[in-house]
Amino acid sequence: MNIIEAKDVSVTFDSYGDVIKAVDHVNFVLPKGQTIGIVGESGSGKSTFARVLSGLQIPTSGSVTFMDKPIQNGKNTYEGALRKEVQMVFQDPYGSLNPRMRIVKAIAEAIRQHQGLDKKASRVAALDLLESMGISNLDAQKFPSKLSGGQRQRASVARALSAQPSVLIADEPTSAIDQSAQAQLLGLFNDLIKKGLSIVLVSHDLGVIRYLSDYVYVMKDGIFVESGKSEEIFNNPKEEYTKKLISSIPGRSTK
Amino acid sequence: MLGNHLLEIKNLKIDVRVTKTRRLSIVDTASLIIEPGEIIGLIGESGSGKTMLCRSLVGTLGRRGAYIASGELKFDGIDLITAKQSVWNDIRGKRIGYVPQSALAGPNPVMTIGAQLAEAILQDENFPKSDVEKRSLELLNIVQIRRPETVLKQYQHELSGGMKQRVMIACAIAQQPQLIVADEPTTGLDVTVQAEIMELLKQIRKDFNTSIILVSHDLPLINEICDDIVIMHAGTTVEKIPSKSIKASKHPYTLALYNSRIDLVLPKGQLKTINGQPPSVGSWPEGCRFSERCDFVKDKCRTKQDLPLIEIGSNHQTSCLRYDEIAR
Amino acid sequence: MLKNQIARTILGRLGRALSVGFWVMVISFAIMRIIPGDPASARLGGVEEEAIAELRKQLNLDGSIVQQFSRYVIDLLHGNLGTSLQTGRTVIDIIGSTLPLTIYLILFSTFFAVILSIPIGTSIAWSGKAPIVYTFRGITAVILATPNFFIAMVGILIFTVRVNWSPVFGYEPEFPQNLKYLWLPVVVNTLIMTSVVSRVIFSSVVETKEEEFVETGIIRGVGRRRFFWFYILKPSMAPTVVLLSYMMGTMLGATVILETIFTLPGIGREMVNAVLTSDYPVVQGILLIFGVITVFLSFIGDVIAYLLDRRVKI
Amino acid sequence: MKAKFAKFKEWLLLPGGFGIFTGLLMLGTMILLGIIIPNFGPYKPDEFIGDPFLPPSWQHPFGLDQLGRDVMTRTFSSVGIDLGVAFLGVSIPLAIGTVIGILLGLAKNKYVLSLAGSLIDGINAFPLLIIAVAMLTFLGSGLRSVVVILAITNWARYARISRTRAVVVSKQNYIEAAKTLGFSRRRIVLKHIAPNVSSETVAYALSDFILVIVVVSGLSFLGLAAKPPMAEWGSMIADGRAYLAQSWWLVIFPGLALCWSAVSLSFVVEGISRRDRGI
Repeated sequence: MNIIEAKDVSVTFDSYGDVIKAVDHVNFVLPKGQTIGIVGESGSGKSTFARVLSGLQIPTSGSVTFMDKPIQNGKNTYEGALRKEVQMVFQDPYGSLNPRMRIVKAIAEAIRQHQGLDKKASRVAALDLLESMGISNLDAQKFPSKLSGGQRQRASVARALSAQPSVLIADEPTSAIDQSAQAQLLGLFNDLIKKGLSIVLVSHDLGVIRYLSDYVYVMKDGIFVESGKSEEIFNNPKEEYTKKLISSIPGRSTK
Repeated sequence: MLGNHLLEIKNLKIDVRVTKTRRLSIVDTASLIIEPGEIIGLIGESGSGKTMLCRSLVGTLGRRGAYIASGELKFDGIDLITAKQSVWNDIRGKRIGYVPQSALAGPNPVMTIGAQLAEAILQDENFPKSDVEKRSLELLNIVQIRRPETVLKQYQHELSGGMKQRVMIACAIAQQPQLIVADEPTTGLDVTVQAEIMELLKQIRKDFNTSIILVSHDLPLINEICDDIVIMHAGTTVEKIPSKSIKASKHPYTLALYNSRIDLVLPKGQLKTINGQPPSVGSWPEGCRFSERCDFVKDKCRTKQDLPLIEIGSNHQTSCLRYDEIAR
Repeated sequence: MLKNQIARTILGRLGRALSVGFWVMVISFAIMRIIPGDPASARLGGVEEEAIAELRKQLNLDGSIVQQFSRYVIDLLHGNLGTSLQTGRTVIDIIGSTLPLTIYLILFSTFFAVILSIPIGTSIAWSGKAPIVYTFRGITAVILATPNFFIAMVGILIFTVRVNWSPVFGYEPEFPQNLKYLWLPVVVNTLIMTSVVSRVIFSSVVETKEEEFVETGIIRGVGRRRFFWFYILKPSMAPTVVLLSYMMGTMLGATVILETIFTLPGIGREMVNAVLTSDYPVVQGILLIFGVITVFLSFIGDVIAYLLDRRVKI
Repeated sequence: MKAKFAKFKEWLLLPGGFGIFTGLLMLGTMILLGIIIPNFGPYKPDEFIGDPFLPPSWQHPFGLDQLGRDVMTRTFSSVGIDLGVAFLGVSIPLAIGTVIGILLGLAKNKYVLSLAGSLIDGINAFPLLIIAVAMLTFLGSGLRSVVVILAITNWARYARISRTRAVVVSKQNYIEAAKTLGFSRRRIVLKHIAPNVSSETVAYALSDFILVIVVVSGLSFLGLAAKPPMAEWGSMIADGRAYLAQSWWLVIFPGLALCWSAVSLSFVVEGISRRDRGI
C-alpha cells in the first residue's frame, strides 16, 4: 500500500521574467514502511520536491495524495488530523531550531500540540524523548546555539517524531555534520525504519542513500532520470548520469 | 634532530589568546612529516585543530589571536616559527600555495579573476608583464576551465562553486610551489565536482611533483586520494598511517572512524558509532583525549602525560599507549 | 549581457528612487492637511471670513483634495512651489538663494571627514590593538552622543569667547571673508561626520579582515600597497558609501540647528524662521527639497556601492 | 553573597560587560539625582533665589541663571522630562513599527507590499529633525506634539527593520517545521516569528534612544518643544546662549547632563552589541 503518491508534479518559479522549472512532471510513490531515497546534485530540484511532499510548497501542476486522499485543498495542505502524519527534518542544523527557544521547550511545544499532554507532562515527555536520542537533560535546557550540529539534528528529529507521524521527510539531514555525528544520526534513522516509519530521504550523498534506502530515485534538472530498487541502482545503473554519480563516490576503489 | 624532509612538524603547540591573561591550547603535540611529491591527508572532526595546523604552515595564526607556543616547524630546512616577514615573502605564494575552504571563500569579490591570476603570476618579479595574459590562460587550461577568456573578465559571484575552486587552484599553482595546502577544498560541492577537483589535484602532483596536504573530515575521500593519512583528534595528531593499511590502524579513534564508514557496511546494517561528543577545546581530558570515548581504555590512559607519536611500523606511527593490544 | 545586468540593476534602483520621490511629494503635500484644524484660520486667528478664504486659496486649500493635489503637482512641474506669506518672494527663489551655502557646508565637511576617516578607520581596525580600539570607540561614542548644538556652543566658548578667531554673529557672502564665519561650523560638522564615517570604515574593515579571501591574499603574498587597496579598502568601501550618503542626509537635517547657532543664512535657518512665523509655503517647499535631496543622495550612494562591489543588493 | 559576587564578576568580564555595567551605572546615577534633587533638594526649579548670574559656588555648585534660579536644580529636574519624552518617543514607534513590519513581512499581496514599502521609504527619506520641525509648524509646538510627531514618523524606521527581518525569519526552517507540526498561525507569529524579529528592533531602539534624546533637545533648543520657563536641557542651553560669553555655566551644565545621559546609553548599546558578536 502506498502512503504518498505524487502524480505528474511540476513546480515552476518566476525569476526576473524567466520561468525556472524546478520540478518537471514527475511521478513518485512511497510505499508504507519503506525508505525511499532521492539523490541528486545541487539545483536538481530534490529539495523543492521534498517540500511539495511535505505540503510546504504547492505544486504548479499535478497532485499529491496521502492514503489516496489529495493533500491539497485550495491553498491548504494536510488539513486537520492529516497534518501530523508527515513531518520534516531539514539540512541546516543552525536554522532548523528557533534560536530563542530552549531545546526542551521546542520539543515540549510539539508534544503538547499532538499528544494532548499538559505543560508539565509534555516537558517530562520531551526530556525523555531527547534522552533517548542521546541528548542529556543538561543539554536539553540549553539554547540551540550551545549544541553541536549533530545534537541539533537529533533534536530536530525528536521534534518531528513528537507529532508521531507516519512519514518522515529528511532533506539532507547529514550533510552539515561530522562523520561521527553522522553515524549516530544514521543509526537513529535505522532504528526508526525498524519501527516501521516510512521515510523519504533526500541527499546528494550516495553513501547515505545506499545505506538506508529500499528504493532510489535519481534526480537531475527537475526530472527523475532513473529509479529502481536500491541494489539495482548501485550495482547496475543504466543511465550515464547515475553511473557518473556512483563513480564519484569517494573511496570506491579503496573498499 | 630534524632531517631533510620537505616539511617537518614536531610536537607543535598552538595557543590562542582568549583574554589578556587566559590562554587556550587549540593544537597540542602535533607532528607531521611530508616528503616531496607526497599527498598527505589530514583528517579530524570540527574543532580538532586541523585548520589551525594548516594556518601555522602559512603564517596566518596571528589573525586569529593564535600563536605557536612551542615545538618545531621546518619547511625545506627553514624554521617557520622564527621566520621574519622577508622569509615569508619568499615562501608564501611562491613555495607554498594555498587553496582555501570551499564553503567560506573564493576569489576576492572586488577583483576580476584575471586581475587575481595576474597578481599570483607577478609574485615572480622577473616575469615579463606582456606574458601575463598568456600565462593566465595557460593556468586556467591546467585547471580545466572552459572558455578561459571569458572567465578572466568575470567576478567570483558569476562563477559556480566548482569553478571558483578551480580558479583558487590555478592561483595556488601559479609559481609551481613545492607544497599546496588545501583546507577542505571540496566540502559542500557536488560529488561529481568533488571527484573532478580531486582528479585535478592528483594530476598536478603528477605533473609538477608537488606535495599536497589535503584537509578533510571525509575519511573515504582522504583514503582514496592520499598516500598517507594523519588523523587528528582534540588538537593532537593521534596516528599517521599509509592509506593502504588503514585497516591495520593501531589507534582506537582511527578504527572507530573507519568502522563508522557507511560505505563499508551492508545497507541497514549495524553501524558502529563513537560514543558521546568530541571533547571541546578547553575541556580536553587529561592523558589520552580519546579516553572518555574509547572502548579499550585502561587507567594508564587517563593519567596526565604527553602522548607523542611512536614509530611502530614502516611509515606508521601511533600515539595509543595500548597499540600492541589493539586489533580491529 | 554583463553590461545589461548592470544597467538593469541601476534602472531598477532608479525606479525605486522615483517611487519614493513620489511619496516624498505626497508627504510634503499632505503635511499641511493631515493635521486637524485649518492652517489658514490658525494663522490669521479671528479675522473675517473673506481674508481666511483668500489665504485658503493662496495656500491651495480650497476645493476637493483631488483638485488640490492635481494643482500641487501641476505647479511643481512648472517649478512653482508657492510664495512666502511673509516676504512675498517665491519659495523657489528663497531656496535658490539659501541652499548653496548649506550644500557647501555639507560638502566641505564630508570631504574633510572622508579624508580623515579612511586612515583613522582602517589603521585602527587593522592594528586591532584592544586599548586603541576601546579608546577610539569610546571617543567617537561620546561625540556621537553629544548634540551638535552643544559641541557648537563649546566651540564658540573656546574660539569666540576665549580667543577671538571666529565672529559670533553675521555673515559676509564674499570669498575669502566668508571663511572667517564658516570654518567653525565646518569643523563641528566634520568632527561629527568623522566620528560616524570612521566608525563605519572601522567596522567594515574589521568585517572584511575576517573574510577568507583576505587570508588567501596574505598567503598568496600580495604586496603591501596592493593588499591595502584591493583586499582591505575596496571591499570595505561599499557599506561606507551607503552610510555616507545616508549621513549626508542626516547632516542636512542637522544644519537647521547649526545654521541657527552660527546665524548663517542657509536653508536650515530659513526653515526655522519660516516655522516661527508660520510661513507655510516656505516650510512645505523646503521640506520637499530636503526629501528630494536625500532620496537623490541615497540613490547615488547605492549605485556607487553597487559599482564598487557587485555583491551589494540595491 | 560571595557566590553571587563571583557570578557578577564573571558576567562583567564577558565581552561588553564592563560597558553595559558602566552605562547602566551612569544612567542610574542620573535618574537617581533626577529624582532626589528636584524633590528633596532645597530649591524649586522655578524659584528665584538670588542674584542673577551667580557663578558656581559651594552653595550653588552649578551657579544661578539669568533670573537667579538654581541651575543644578533645574538641570536635574529636566531628567524626568527629557528621558521621559525620549522613552515615549522610542517605545511608541518601536511597538507600532515592529507590528506593522511583521505584518508586512508576512503579507503576500504584491501591491500592498510595494505601496507600503515605498511609503515607508518615503517617510524615512526625510531627516528626522526636518520632518519634526515641519510638522511642528502645523501641529503647534510643545512636548506633547513632539511625542505625537515621533509616533507618526519614526515608526517607519522600525517597520523597515522589522519587515526585512520578518521576511528572513519566516523563511527559516524552524518556521517551516512549525508549519508542518500544524501549529496555529497565531502561535507561529507570536512565539516563533515575533521574538526573533523584536530582538532586532529592540536593539535598534536602544541606539535610537540616543538619537531621539538629541532630536528632542534640539527641538527645544530651537524653541519648538519645551518652552521657558520649563526646565529642559535644550531650552536651558538655548536660554543661556545669549550669556555664553560671561556665564558659561548656564550652557555647560545642562549640556553635560545631556551628554552624560546619551553617553551612558551609548555605552550600554556598545556593550550589548559587543556581547552579541562575542568580541
